[in-house]
Amino acid sequence: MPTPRSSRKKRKEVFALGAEAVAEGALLAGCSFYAGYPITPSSEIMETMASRLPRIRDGVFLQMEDEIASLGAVIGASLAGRKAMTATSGPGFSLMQEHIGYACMAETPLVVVNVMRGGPSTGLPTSPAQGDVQQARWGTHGDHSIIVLSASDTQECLHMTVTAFNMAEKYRTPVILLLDEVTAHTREKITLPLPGEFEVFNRVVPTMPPEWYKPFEETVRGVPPMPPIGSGYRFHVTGLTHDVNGFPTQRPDETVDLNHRLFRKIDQFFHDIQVVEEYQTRDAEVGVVAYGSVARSARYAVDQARARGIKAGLLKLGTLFPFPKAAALRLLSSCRAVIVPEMNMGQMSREVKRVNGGRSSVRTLNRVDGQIITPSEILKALTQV
Amino acid sequence: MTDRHKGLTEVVIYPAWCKGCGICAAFCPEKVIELDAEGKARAVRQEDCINCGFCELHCPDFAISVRTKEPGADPGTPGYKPPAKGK
Amino acid sequence: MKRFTALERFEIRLSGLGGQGVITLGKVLGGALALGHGFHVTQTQSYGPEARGGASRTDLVVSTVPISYPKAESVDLLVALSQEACNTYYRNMKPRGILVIESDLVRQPPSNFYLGLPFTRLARDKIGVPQAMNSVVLGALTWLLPFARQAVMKKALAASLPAKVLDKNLKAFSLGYSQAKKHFGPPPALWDGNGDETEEPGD
Amino acid sequence: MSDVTQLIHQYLRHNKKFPHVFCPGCGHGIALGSLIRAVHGLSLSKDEVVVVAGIGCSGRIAVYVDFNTVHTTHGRALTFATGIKMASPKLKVICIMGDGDALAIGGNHLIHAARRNIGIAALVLNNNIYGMTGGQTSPTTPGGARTATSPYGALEKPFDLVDLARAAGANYVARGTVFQAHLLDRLISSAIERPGFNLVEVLTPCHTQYGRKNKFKNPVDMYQALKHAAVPREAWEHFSEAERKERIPVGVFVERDEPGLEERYRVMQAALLARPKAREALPEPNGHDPASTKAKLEGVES
Repeated sequence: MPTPRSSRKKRKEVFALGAEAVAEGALLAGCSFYAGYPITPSSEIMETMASRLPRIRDGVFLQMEDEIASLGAVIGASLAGRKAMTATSGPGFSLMQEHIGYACMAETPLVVVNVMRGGPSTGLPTSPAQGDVQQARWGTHGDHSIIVLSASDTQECLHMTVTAFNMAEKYRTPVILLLDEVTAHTREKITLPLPGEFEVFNRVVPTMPPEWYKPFEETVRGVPPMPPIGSGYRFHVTGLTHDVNGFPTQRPDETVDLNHRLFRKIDQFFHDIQVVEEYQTRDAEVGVVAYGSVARSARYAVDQARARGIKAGLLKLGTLFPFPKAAALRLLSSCRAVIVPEMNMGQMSREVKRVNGGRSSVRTLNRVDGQIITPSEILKALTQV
Repeated sequence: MTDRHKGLTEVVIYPAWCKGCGICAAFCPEKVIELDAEGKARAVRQEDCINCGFCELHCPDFAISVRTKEPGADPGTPGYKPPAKGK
Repeated sequence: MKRFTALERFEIRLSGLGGQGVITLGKVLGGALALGHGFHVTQTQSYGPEARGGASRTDLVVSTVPISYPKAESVDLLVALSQEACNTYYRNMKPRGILVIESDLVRQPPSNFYLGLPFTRLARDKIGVPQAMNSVVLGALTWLLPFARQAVMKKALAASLPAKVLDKNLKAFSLGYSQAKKHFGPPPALWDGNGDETEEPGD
Repeated sequence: MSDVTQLIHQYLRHNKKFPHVFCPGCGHGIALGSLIRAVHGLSLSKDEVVVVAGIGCSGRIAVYVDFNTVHTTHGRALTFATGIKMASPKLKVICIMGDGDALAIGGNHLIHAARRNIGIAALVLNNNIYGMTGGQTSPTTPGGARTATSPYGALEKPFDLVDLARAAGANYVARGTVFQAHLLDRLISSAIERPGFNLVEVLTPCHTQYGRKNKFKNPVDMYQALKHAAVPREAWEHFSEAERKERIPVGVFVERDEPGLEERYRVMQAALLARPKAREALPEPNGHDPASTKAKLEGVES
């Protein structure tokens, strides 16, 4: 998590789109490579990067022929030592799944921003939706661990992008940042942090002589150091199940070691990865679990409910996966009912119900008509439980 | 094709790497190589080698090495010097 | 000088046809209120396959406290620059909200209480640049919004324009401001009790 | 002629198991030898060479050489290679693909890499078949050929890779065979050395999956056929239609000298960085320069 430090220098304020804030956050985090393919409603991220990156020393912007190619180029750039990202929306995200899996297997740090749209298929290109939550978690084939984040307002778009890059580099994993059309397309005043104001995590490179370096070796953190291509550490990278040297293997002992380490390197740092915000939850009797732009509506609804004497509270999820179980359990244990409003048929409520274990009554509130969930709808639900 | 004189070279074959495809035997202009009972390439007429290098270039398994005869050139013989490490 | 100490969720919807510069107007107005005036502002827009001539709309929420829900739910100020926009969004207005129309293009206002100016005609005839219509609107809104300051708006407008069209647009802004002053009447009378306003001399 | 194999051994990974996985008589090993000799001949260091490979038999080449090696996904090797080259233009990026890899699933990436003229040496090892998956029809399987998925003969017309790459804008397009190893060395060497996108089609027999189903008794038969079919491009051009039948022209077909994408990007970037105000926080809309506005504004502000 980026931790703001106090500074006397004046921070610059800009009136920017969520999409522009994502680009700004990426640049603050040290991103110097973007490859993408245009798709509504995420194109503004790409356009901003197209304008900014060529004007930064070593900054590379590439428009590729499709989303598969985009993520392929991002992986290549990451292997070559760059902090790299792409952005897309539903259909493009589906195409990227192949390379998300590769990045998990080859432990390639990168950030994919997905401005979700309604689906299935081409769906509702210009309307808000949250249809890709479970795809972000399970979209690629095979068991894998992955980090999925979300942001709900423009300032948070900036911060969460920095966080996404930090986690990607720290854990050598693809990190997916899920936004929705409202979040990406809301123009708001944001404060640009000063250089150095946020913690920026840089990739750990090997410090031993190349002959002794094993690219996929177990370490204390479970994350092996990663040198850029061309730096003297020659090794093999593959999407096949591989041994500690990176060579393909089918030996059961080596296969299980790799798979377990890929899970463990993320699982054992739950406390670091889980970003949540609790609002008015201390004495809450009815709770709301929300993320993305819906969390803004939920916050408004919680305020209105409190004004009417209903003790409502909000758990806003910054991290969607690994699912913030501890925070969810706190809310579920103290509230008689928990509402999960989402712009899908119930993808996150599935996780809330999974950990609930009979503690509370979990209610869903779903919209799949391309419209944002309004505060009044959530308020109504809060007054009815 | 530096040297077309016979008898100046020898054909070294690593049986462990040979898969017995037969390319070397089929295309050797002097029939130096034959496949043995196990199906592996063997240099049966070393003295006829004209150092054309076809077998060495076309062995898909890097199992054939055609070498200029000189003392200590063969692995396992006294004074053998392994080749220098590449860059 | 006008100053506001408290303003909670003032919602503006700008609507019209694609190509009228509605979105640009929203960006400039929103940027000026957020950066120049120091309000919390969210600006959202409807995205669609709208080419020139289609419907276009942008919402602004202005507040002195952080804004949770970024879209307009009940509109305080509706600007309709086309008949269709006026028909579509009139029902989203607050009971005491204000409707501003392009009086040449909205021939059938849905209510008798509205403020109208022929923005396009003003831009074309008085400025000579029909595209500067949205700057005329911005000038008029600056007069109308009790919390908007003319110098700040002008500065924001200038910062958003390429140099070669700057002069005409600043003229268009001033025209809109003076026309609104002449025809709309003083803002405090229009906004009865919306926000705590204190008039200071020297505007 | 001596020392060729000993040289190759220096470039193989000593911690990998040999012989390699390729079937007896597979031409991929010969192509790998050519690649190593080309790299050695250009005096490149192992550290500056990146071999990016796709999926299929050809993809397995990467694991054996002691360079920086990336074994990617099916058809997408060029996309990874593009990212690596743009991120680190000093590297020599060599992309090894098979015919199914480069022309079916990766066909779109191939034409766009050629169109971009990105600085990559692309080697397409064309054995007219999907070898690793069991011998199915590929986009270069000749008409009438029997494969696991064309048991009654292939109906579709095969791609001419040279024509395709030429039309898409590749800087350098050549075709060689694993039977003419010396020529192949030269073609691959040019492809690595030259700027821009350089493609070499390498004809390489697959007896196991293609030959056996198409009346080739053994690998040697296939090499005999290749020897017969391959004629220099210059000679082929003077052939009659009848003479061209069953023959394949080899040699260099396209030699352009246009700068690679990474070079054009560098020039654009240098020009942008030389401009003042290159590091604005956010781009001003409409390409507007705040400095000139300020002067105008001072005149109108009351």
